[in-house]
Amino acid sequence: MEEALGTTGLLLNEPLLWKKGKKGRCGFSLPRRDVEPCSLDEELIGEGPDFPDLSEVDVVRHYTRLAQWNFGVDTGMYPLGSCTMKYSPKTNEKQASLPGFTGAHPLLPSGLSQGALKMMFEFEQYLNEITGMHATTLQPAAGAHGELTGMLIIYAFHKKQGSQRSKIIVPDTAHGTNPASVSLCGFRPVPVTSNEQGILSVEAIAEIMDQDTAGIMVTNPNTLGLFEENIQKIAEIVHAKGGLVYCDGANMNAVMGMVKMGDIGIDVMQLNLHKTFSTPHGGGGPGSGPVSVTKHLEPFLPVPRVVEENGTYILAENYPNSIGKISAFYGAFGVVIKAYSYIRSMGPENLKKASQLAVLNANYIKEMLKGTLHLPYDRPCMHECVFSDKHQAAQKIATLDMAKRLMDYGFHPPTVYFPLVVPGAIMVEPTETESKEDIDQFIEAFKAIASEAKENPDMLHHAPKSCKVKRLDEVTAARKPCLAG
Amino acid sequence: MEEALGTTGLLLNEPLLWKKGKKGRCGFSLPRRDVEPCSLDEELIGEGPDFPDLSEVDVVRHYTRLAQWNFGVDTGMYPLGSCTMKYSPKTNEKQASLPGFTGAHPLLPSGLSQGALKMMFEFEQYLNEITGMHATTLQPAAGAHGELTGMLIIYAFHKKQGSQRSKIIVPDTAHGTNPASVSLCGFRPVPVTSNEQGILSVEAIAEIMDQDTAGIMVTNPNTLGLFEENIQKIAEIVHAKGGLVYCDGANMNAVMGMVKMGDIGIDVMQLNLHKTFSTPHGGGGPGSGPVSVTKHLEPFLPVPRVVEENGTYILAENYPNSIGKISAFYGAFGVVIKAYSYIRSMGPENLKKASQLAVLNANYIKEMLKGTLHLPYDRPCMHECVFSDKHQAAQKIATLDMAKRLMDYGFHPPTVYFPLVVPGAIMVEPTETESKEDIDQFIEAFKAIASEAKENPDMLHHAPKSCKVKRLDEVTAARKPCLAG
Amino acid sequence: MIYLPHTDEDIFSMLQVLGVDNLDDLFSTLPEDCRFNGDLNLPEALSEWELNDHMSTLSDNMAVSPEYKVFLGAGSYEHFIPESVSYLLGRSEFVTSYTPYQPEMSQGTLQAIYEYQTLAARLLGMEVATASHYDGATALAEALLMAVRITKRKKVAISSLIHPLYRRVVQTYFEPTGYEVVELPYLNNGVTDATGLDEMDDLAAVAIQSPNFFGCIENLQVLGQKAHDKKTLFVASFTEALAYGLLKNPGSQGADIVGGEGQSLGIPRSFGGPALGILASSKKHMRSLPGRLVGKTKDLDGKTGFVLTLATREQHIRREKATSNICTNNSLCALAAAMYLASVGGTGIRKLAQLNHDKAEYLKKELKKAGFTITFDSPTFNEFVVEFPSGFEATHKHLLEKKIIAGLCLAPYYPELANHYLLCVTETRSKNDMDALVREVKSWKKL
Amino acid sequence: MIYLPHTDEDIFSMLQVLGVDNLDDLFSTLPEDCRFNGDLNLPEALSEWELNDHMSTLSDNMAVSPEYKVFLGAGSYEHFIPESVSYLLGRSEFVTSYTPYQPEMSQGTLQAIYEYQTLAARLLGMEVATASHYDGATALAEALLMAVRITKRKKVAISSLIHPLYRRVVQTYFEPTGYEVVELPYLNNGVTDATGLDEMDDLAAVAIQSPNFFGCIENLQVLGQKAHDKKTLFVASFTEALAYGLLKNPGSQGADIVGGEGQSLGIPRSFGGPALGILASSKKHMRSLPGRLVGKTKDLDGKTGFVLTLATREQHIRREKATSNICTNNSLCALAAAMYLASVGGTGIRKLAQLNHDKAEYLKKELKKAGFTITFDSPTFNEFVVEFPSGFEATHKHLLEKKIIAGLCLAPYYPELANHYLLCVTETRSKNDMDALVREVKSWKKL
Ligand SMILES: Cc1ncc(COP(=O)(O)O)c(C=O)c1O
Ligand SMILES: Cc1ncc(COP(=O)(O)O)c(C=O)c1O
Repeated sequence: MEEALGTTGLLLNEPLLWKKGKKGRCGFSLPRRDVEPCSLDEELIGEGPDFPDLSEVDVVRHYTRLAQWNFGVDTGMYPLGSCTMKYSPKTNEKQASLPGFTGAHPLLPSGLSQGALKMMFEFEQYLNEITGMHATTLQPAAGAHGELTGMLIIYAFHKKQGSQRSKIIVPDTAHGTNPASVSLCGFRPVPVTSNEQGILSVEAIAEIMDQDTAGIMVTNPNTLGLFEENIQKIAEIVHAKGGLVYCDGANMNAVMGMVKMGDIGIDVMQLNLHKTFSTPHGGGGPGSGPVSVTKHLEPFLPVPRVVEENGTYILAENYPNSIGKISAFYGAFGVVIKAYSYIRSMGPENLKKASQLAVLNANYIKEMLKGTLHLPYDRPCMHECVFSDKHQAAQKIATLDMAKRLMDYGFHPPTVYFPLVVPGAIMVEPTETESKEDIDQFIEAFKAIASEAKENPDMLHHAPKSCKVKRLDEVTAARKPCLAG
Repeated sequence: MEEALGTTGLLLNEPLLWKKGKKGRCGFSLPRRDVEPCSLDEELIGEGPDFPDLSEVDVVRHYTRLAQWNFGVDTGMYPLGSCTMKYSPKTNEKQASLPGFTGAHPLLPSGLSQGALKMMFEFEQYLNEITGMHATTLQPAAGAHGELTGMLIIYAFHKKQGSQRSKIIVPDTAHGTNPASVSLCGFRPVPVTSNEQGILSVEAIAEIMDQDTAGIMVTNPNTLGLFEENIQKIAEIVHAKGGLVYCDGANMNAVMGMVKMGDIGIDVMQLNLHKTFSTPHGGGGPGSGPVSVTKHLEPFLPVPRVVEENGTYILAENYPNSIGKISAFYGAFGVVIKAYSYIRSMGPENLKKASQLAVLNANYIKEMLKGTLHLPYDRPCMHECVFSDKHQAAQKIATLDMAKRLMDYGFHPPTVYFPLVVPGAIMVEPTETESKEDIDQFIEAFKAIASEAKENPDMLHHAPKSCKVKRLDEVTAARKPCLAG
Repeated sequence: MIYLPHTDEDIFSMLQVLGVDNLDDLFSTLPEDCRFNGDLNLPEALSEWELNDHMSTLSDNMAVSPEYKVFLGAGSYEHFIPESVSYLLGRSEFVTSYTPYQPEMSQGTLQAIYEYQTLAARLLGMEVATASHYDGATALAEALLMAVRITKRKKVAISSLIHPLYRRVVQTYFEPTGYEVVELPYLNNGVTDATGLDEMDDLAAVAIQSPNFFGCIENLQVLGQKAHDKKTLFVASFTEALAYGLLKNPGSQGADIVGGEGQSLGIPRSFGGPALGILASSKKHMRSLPGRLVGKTKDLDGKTGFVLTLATREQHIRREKATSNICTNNSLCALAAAMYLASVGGTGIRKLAQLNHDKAEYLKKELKKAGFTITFDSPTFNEFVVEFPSGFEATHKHLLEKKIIAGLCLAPYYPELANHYLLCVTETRSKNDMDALVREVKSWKKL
Repeated sequence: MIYLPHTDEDIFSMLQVLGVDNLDDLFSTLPEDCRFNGDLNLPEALSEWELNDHMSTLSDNMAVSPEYKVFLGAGSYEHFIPESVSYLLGRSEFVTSYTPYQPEMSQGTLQAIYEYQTLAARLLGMEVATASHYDGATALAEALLMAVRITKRKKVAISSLIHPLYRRVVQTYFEPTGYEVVELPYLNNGVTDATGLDEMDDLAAVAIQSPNFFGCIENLQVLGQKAHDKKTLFVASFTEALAYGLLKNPGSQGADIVGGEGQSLGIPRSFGGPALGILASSKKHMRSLPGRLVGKTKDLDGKTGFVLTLATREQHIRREKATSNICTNNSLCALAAAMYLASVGGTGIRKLAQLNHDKAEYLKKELKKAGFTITFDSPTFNEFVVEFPSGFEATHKHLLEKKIIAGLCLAPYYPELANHYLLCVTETRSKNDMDALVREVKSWKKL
């Protein structure tokens, strides 16, 4: 290996905002007053918020310094499993900042917002094509919000059928949002265990599917990075008992152009634009979680829907079976622009190739590291692979120690301790935008850490050593929460 | 003092560009080919440059990592004397990136470039007003280029008078560019020493000014941060002998709205927009060095000039005495936009206030640090103050050691070893955009370093310790130059 | 493709390691009948330059300031955003990072969000604010569900002057839960009629928006007292956060939970999203809050740092027992709000809010002078309802051609308010804009 | 004022430290008669929002792509610039730093400029390139002065097909020095007529631009040989750097010094500036180069790093004996070029250059077909000269109304070439644009 990737250098400390500034400064150019002052009833007036007063340079330095304490995909590899931290193309940011988009009021007359409506309409078509579904709503603001939307649609479907059902089957490999969405929608999640291959068996589903079960919620590819090979049979069983199949499509990055969910028995699914379709994660959001459905579920989609009428686009409200509104307006329009730009830039061949390369990268890492880390399911994976810390247990080195140590090597750690079915899980999702060189460097780093685990376990317990702060005390943070200054 | 400003944290190493990439990648979206290929004579075709092939993410990470190794005004205080590292407002960047400006071809018909021409015309008026001069050219690309332009004007003036003169008086406090500009223009610089107060005496000039001297080039305020109090008398002497007075106006940030150079005997001067008028320095440029002249020198200004005719603006070439062209087009138009935006945002009162606060900040630092550092000229200063390392000499601590140590404290060092008249000079120019808190922190840091100089001189010799690299070997770099990879 | 770094050679050597012949063979675990063997029917790839043209055309097809003079508020407000905020928000260390699961590498986001939580809490007069929610409507829905969880009561009352679209989202969230939502009517002066509350003993929460959808300022103090008298939680909502630069905040008037929209605070309208759901509560209820929370802590050396905390409320730990399913939130919008509030400052926000108020009052006055009726006489902030002569719909359309958007027609939301329009004036509308509006509506009135 | 952080209280306490009563008293060393006691007569301060409006109005008053189809080159070229480059170039660590005098704190700029120097040198086939110069014209002037210094000869010959504005700058620089500049005429096929060189023995340098101002590719090899035969330094210039993605570079053809313009490499036209002067030479002459140079070195721990070097050539050390007076250069433009070249890459630049060539050939062919004369038959890159029928000036004006800018009229620069126009086609002009141009000039021709 050449020079290691991680090193240290000068950063600047920066106090909390309200420890800066002086009363009377302002970092905002106050508009000229062109009307008379006009006083409001004293009774209604508050004391004014206790904010610091800063100049523009104070603000600029504050956030410039803070930014430098952070690590993003633009800094380096960020192989957080299940999060699809692919590169977010810069041109998408530019498109989303076009003045006609950023400046648009959501309640503009439709005649004055054709650009936005056309884009939304086309984008829904693209997602229909990619998922093989019939219709799509862009209103959900994130993946979990899409899940809730999907559950609400399932609820509305059964209600419309006149049969109220109380349960949803949720496999043990499900993302935490799945059971939470299920119960937020008033259903009871019924757990089901995946088999020794890490996927759902037909039998397990057949055993628990019944007439009181509204459906199943399956992540496919699942959170072990494995394709649910029995999905069609499972869908048949669920359908036979009158249930619906929900697919958590957050992992769609593995199978674009390879699998159409609509063709394999899925009734409703969400996509995470902030994963599969390259929109940046912004340190936690905003995302966008469109929901696509088959034809028989279309009547239940949220309103308004974008509809084309003789070449013009309108927002139509008149869907009596709709679940209603799930966001105040139309969801994360600004995020959708970026995903739309991505699909238009990639085109059909490159979308498929992206999935293929994402799977190639994951399998390559799995193969190269399986001698070093324990690999609980040794089979071809999809877009991510899941290891565990079992081999390191003897040295009392846990997943967390290795994760923290990776920082010193200049990598963001993978997702850790998830999925829950693998104790001490290390879930690596490189995505297709990591080059072979970068992946090789990551593999080298992990191997080096595994050696350190043997030779110098204490160093790992104290890792990271390069970051601006040492390992942080999360326990005390939770025990004595201090959530505001 | 609270938590120190400087600390360390994770940075990423990054190899040279050509050590990255793989043949066949591309980070540039190649435009669709809509014409037939058409071959060129083989004889004319080269091998193609030996550039690496990188993907967009490769490029983005490369420069993101490099950026993080750098320190700018947005990171923290950058009190480089003579460089006026004030805050560069973000809105100016936005204005300069408006598509009508960035996309404009310089040879557009004037009817199709009224926006640019109007802006240039108005900006010249503003500079005339600020300098008290009669006419301005925006063509010089930097301060030194302005100096050259000024010298060329002086040359042309004398030539037109039919008297060829060979010398220009240049004080010892002059910026290095001054004598260099003088000799680039074929004049011989005649040095003159400043007096014990750090300024030029009338007598010294009277002694050397003669009929073979084309003029004098004086930086005012000078590089000791002192106002040339005898400037009017000096100008009289020079004028009496038929000479002209050039003012290096790079330090105009001290006296906007306080002194009009045109009123005190200056015939020609340059302004550094990248200092006084807040345009960012870009790691070394681009700058812009407009030259302003009195009425009798106007005929010699470079062409074309922006002229108003009945409300429309044209580029006029017809100035037979003009020195000609000094840039291919009109100078750093994109930089001028920023300076124009700055003047419009500040307005007359704030420009004056900026100078007053710049002077306040410099005097405050001078006063607060003069117990700690040797202050060779203990008098009220203008926008900057010059210390030396004399007090630290006993501990074998030189200016350089303290400068390097300041980095660990989170500050960019001041200008060092300049001006040459002060051995071991430490030239501090805070500018008006540093707040009292930030300045106090800087003063504290310097005091702490002075203590360290006594207690732990070795640490200073090895400073900096926080930066990505340790102290660099500049001697070997110059002895065995490696200028390309 | 410039986003895909793999050369053919890379692919070949990686496939070799895997002992596989081609990319397709990587998918051996895909059952044959699950495979889609066709080509996706999507438009061919555009170059960056074609995309620029295409998107500009779409963007140019939108009616926006400064070309259009837009007097629309109703939950989405045009406010000036400093270029410094836009620049800082674009820094890729903020933009391209994930939820800060690994705090040592994410202190920038974490300190910034901790600061946001603090500023949001201070703005609202509350003790704790979450790291963000999707938008005002979902924040309100979650606030109400939270009240249900806390009180274990199954019914909530919400004012009919809460933004109509927010109420619809609340309905959607409540529909499958079996909990009941009742609406409180409004009075002639444009504020909530809370007399019905006296009859309702089993309420988990009463929710009031102030300024309400008509722009009128509600007496939260009195309404809150009414709620508390029945051990009902008082939930405050808002769509125009800037109002609290001037008005008494909900916390000082007894709000237990606040859920509203922060788009006004430096976030572009962007056709309604992404937005910023602000959710705040007293400390007492913090463990019932949905969503991420950033807390202060120390590192091994005792140095201050920040982490995501109280995760046991959340889906990734608690799964079906979580306080909510939220995972991705609207963090970058919260960051924008923090940057904006840091720029505006305590002194600035007061002035800016006052200016909004004064401008709206100017328009109100001029419209009155011109003979139109200001429907409700309660004090307002920067929005108000005006009644235009019947048939104004045509005028409204004509004004669109003149590039004036003369407010929102209320009839679709409140059928009883035919010919009533909700007008909004922020600091971005000049006196000239307002005079032009008045002139135009007057001249059309005469026709 | 948002850029001035001082509160009144700050000012007061600082003045107290200085024992001074008010800000004016700080200026006690200003002689009374040097003071300006009036108020500056400048427009009142604009708010950020007023500035936005004002500047947009100015910007809207410019004729630019995509609204206008501009076929102008002549030293300023429209090329696509990736958004990634614009974003990266905007990072404030690059933008708001000074010349990297303190290398430990400026490694970002220094490594990037070292890389720029390398890429520029490779593009030109030279051994060393400086950190940047102001523009192509000043780089050429400095190159010629450098040749004078090296050879100690006092005369240079420059081709009349060097950009006319560059030649004027050279004249300006040379005027007071007493050194002589002679111009070489051009041949019927649009390249330099070097026969005169045979007579000139005392030349410091011969300077040739290729592709030259007419777009024609010069035979640098032959011209360079001629120069070297007389121990004259061969100076190459260029305005369209992209050409070397396809053409033989100057270094491989014997250039000793190269001075030209790099605007094509990712730098917006910006009405002509800031630009990028590229100045390169052989290693032999590196100590005679003007301007900054970045070199590789090691730190105390032996780790690689970069510094400004060979400073003894420069004004701040050498003062009047410096190789030049240059101090501030165009560093950020050099950085833009490096980012651009890194994005385009070796494979990409070849394809892009070929596309430029092929498009220009297409237009050439179509114009020929339409009956116009291509004046010079030497091969060209992306510019060429066409002769239009007399009276075309009016057509040119009419086309402006159709938003087509049909090239540059050569008559002001070459009076003998009345009705000749220099047309440029880069990758930004589509076949449609070209067809429209041909259609329009044809239809006007007929009138
Ligand atoms: C598999 C899976 N499902 C659902 C989600 C939830 O999506 P979001 O965070 O957008 O709400 C995630 C996100 O981490 C996920 O990885
Ligand atoms: C006093 C003075 N004069 C002249 C200059 C030269 O200006 P520029 O660097 O723009 O060429 C400088 C810049 O450092 C300076 O400080």
